[in-house]
Amino acid sequence: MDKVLSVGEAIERFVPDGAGLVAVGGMHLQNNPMALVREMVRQYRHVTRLLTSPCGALNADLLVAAGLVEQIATSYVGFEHLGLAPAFRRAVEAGVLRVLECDEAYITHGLSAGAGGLPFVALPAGLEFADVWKANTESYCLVTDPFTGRKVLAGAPLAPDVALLHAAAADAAGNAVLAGAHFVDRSMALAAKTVVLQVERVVPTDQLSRQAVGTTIPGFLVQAVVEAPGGCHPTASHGHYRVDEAHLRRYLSLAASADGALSYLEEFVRGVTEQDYLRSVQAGASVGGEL
Amino acid sequence: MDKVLSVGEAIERFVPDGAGLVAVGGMHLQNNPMALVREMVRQYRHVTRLLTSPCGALNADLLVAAGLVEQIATSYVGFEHLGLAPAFRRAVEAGVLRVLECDEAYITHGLSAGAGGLPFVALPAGLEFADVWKANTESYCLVTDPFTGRKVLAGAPLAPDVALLHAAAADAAGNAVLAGAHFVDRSMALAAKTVVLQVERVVPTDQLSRQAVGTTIPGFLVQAVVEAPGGCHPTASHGHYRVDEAHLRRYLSLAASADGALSYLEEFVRGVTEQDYLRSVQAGASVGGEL
Amino acid sequence: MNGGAATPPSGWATGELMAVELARQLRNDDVAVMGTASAIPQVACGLARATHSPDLWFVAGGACGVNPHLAPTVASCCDEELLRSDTVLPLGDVVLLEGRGDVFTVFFAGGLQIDAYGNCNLVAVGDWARPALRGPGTVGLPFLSRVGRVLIYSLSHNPRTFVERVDFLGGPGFLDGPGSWVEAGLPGGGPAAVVTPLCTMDFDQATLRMRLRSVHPGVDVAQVVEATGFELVMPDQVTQTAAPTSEELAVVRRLDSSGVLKGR
Amino acid sequence: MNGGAATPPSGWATGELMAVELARQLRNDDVAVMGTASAIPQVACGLARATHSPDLWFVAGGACGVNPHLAPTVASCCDEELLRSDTVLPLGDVVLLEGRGDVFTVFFAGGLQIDAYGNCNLVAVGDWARPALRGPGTVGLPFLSRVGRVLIYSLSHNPRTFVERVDFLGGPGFLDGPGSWVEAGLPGGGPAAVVTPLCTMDFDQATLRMRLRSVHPGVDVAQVVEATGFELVMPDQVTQTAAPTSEELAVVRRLDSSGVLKGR
Repeated sequence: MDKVLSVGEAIERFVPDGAGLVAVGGMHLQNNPMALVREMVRQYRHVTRLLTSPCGALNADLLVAAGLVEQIATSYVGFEHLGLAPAFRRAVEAGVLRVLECDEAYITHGLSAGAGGLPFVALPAGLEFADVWKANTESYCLVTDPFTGRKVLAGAPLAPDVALLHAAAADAAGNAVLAGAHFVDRSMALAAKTVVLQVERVVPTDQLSRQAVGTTIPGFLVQAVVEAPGGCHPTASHGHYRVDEAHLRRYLSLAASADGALSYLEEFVRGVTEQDYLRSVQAGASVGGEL
Repeated sequence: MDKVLSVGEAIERFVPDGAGLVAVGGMHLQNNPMALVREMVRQYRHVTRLLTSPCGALNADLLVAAGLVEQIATSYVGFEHLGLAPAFRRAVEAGVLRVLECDEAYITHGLSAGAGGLPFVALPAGLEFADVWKANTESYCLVTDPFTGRKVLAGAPLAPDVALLHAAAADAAGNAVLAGAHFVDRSMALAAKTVVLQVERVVPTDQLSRQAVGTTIPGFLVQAVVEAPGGCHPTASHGHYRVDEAHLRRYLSLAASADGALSYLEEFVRGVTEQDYLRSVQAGASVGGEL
Repeated sequence: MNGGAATPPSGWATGELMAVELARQLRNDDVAVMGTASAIPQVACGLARATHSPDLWFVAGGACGVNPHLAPTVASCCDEELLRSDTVLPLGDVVLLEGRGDVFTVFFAGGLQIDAYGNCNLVAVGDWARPALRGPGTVGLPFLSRVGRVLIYSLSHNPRTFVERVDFLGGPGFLDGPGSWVEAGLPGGGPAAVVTPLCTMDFDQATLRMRLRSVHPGVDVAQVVEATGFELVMPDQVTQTAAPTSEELAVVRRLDSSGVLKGR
Repeated sequence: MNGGAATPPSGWATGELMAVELARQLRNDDVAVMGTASAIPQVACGLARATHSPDLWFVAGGACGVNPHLAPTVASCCDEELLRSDTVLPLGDVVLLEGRGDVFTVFFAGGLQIDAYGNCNLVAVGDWARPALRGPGTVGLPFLSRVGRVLIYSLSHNPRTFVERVDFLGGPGFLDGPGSWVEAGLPGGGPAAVVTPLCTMDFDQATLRMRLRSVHPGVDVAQVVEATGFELVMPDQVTQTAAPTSEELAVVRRLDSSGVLKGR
């Protein structure tokens, strides 16, 4: 049961153009599955609805910059201390990207609901005082707590059709181990119908950390494994390399205009293979690290 | 902020007689916090409502045998391949122990709801075809899924007043690390108002495993730490020692009658200190192991 | 518990035969899950992986090792040995996935009572409020409504275990039969097979009642009928369960080197 | 973003002063949580632990290190460095505990807009559906309704940030003031203090509107009034924020050895 594919094959076989709900893993400037995201751009894979972790970054902005995202379900897209997300901001302000406004609690618990077949998730009292649910009546509504009679907020389950995720390592059967922080990546894997993993390296099964409960993704949830050392660049890969802030600043500066964004895409994504990209940015030079 | 107490002090200070909802950690024959449970028996601490993990064993049966439990919320009390739980069985058949019949999904997700301040948890469609909820209308009821209009099962949050838990090690501030399988012990810690931990050893903070996301309990959730090497005996302590089946069989044989149960309690619990107990059963002889 | 068991006519224990017979119900694309005291289904899955279904996945619920190495097989489903496995999940995640419904294709089940429609009861015999026999509880059996195929196994085969109707429905089988089953629209596929010390059964497509499929070596049909507290559907031809092959037994004994299935 | 910031009149950076001033709002029994780009509150908590509140706990949300060692402080709240800490929680557990409401006693917040009642907005300026400025999103700010004390900090202090009413209510403060606040019966205690490059503010008990408490060294009241887009409640006496002591600055610089708070 060898699930190891090239990045091109993995996207071609497992992410249809116009896929329904596509989740991208990683959070803020860490563990973004950029090799998979770049390949989505190369293959012009449109996404009907993109779901980020509580905090999306380049994983979302690059797909938006490429014009591939129709709707986005998120509670944050930005670059933290480096600034706002240029393509996301431009697309929303221009009215060409529909936002399904979410908050962190809903994304986190909604993914659990998706993983668990829970029909919906009832959210803590008080969250309804934020305007979020009023802006997103598709994902949220009010429900009466049957135990107290109080009106509380309910969220619909989040069950991605596809999750694009990064892990430190996996075996050929798709058993994967996460390094560092996990964010909601494991939840996305549990909730998604199809999981495409990029990893720093493919390893034999017996090298996976077995007893660390909760640090792994079992292979029966995974459809494809892509060996992509350096593949989170320019974001960080926990256990392997830090964020490349200089490259991110270059992206932010270019993507500040629509034309600039296109030239970034041409220079760093569409015009180059993943191997060439990594060589050009010298990513993965320090790849190694322990699981 | 030194939270290390003797087992006697910990129960005396943090578990009032007649406590509302008391959760006992561990599952089946593993990681039962028996040092704490035995001390509950020694101090005649009555429990209004005892909550087990999805599968309780000696942790519940001993408290029932001692006549300390008024109600029990559980989805299983038994000794697996060794047989039924004698005291639990006798008390329920005699009508002196009220059972809040639960299933594994409700205990697991209900604890998450307790930890998360979720007003209730909506359970997967289909679970309502089991009779469980009809036997426990206090914990379960039907609710209309606001997104589909379908009737589904809802469970009330499980937020223990006290959780009695075992961990492999903790520092004096209550930061704890779990070894082996975690069952729902971390969920109990997250959901409980007061957490009393027994550990194989108290260690300096810098010996705790820091980067293993999800294997720890942070000290701000913990009120008391009891160093109790061998304290899971006769159940197993993952990472430290195996189950003592001979002793469990002896318990099962004695506790098959009410009188026998009392003589077990006298010989192994009330009549002896924890130190004497461990010496008499030679538990903890092999205690050591790595975190 | 083994009151109704056949004396093994040759060199295998009842538990070993049952593991072999359960393994034959498994497929290469299965993802199986099991719970309490599940040494038999664990060995069944290990055997399937070692023979006809190398890509089968199984999760030993409790400890939640994924494809535990069973070196050796252990009696408690929460034993630390089960963490010697390809990966390990937290219990909470396994419970989530049981609810998701489209992940696990096989769920091993059992009970103090098992009825003609494959409903299981591990809670109480008699009136729930004041039971004649209080069982341990239902654990994850309500999830039977959501999985692909339910494989039921029981070390007891007698009229107290195999009853017309469970006193407490803890694990949904085909409920009250065809009408109720269709109306319920459960996401799962329902019970697929039942393996006991005497025989292997499945379910009649029309009535959804339990049907005898094969009697184990050394057992005759009359014994099964007598040991069953309801009227079994009888096929035109009752076959004999194939004895474990020497290859099957060799694998079983490699996995169960300490003899848990032999009751050691 | 620093448009309204005072030029530091002596040897400390604005971010350093803000961390020091936030630390002064913390207590020994606090359990604090913070999110995106939270180097300033992280250093504030580290400083509090190193000085007056050794038993304070803090969780650097994102990576979710508990009492991260800040050696050194990092800019991204998800940076792996934050796992160098006493313990680490999974993000999902921190999100659960934020909802539990009685665990975290301090929540650090901010926004593109902060209004007179301490409501925060990180989502959109203008009409949500077609915003003049689309912000990143609200992340965990809706939880502000459930924690003990909300400590707001902002690197911008100008009339675009400090507005009479947020365009989008992402993080509930005192809502529309006393009536609405009481009626809502929120479990949290509401906003407690606001620290900016110019001043420290709190909230008037009667009106629940933001009130000037102290101006930072080198800043005068008129500057604050001009930089604020709503009418600030003025106390009888506006004090001057105490300058960071040399001990405070030494700790800050030990924790932030790479100078993140200096904008390096």
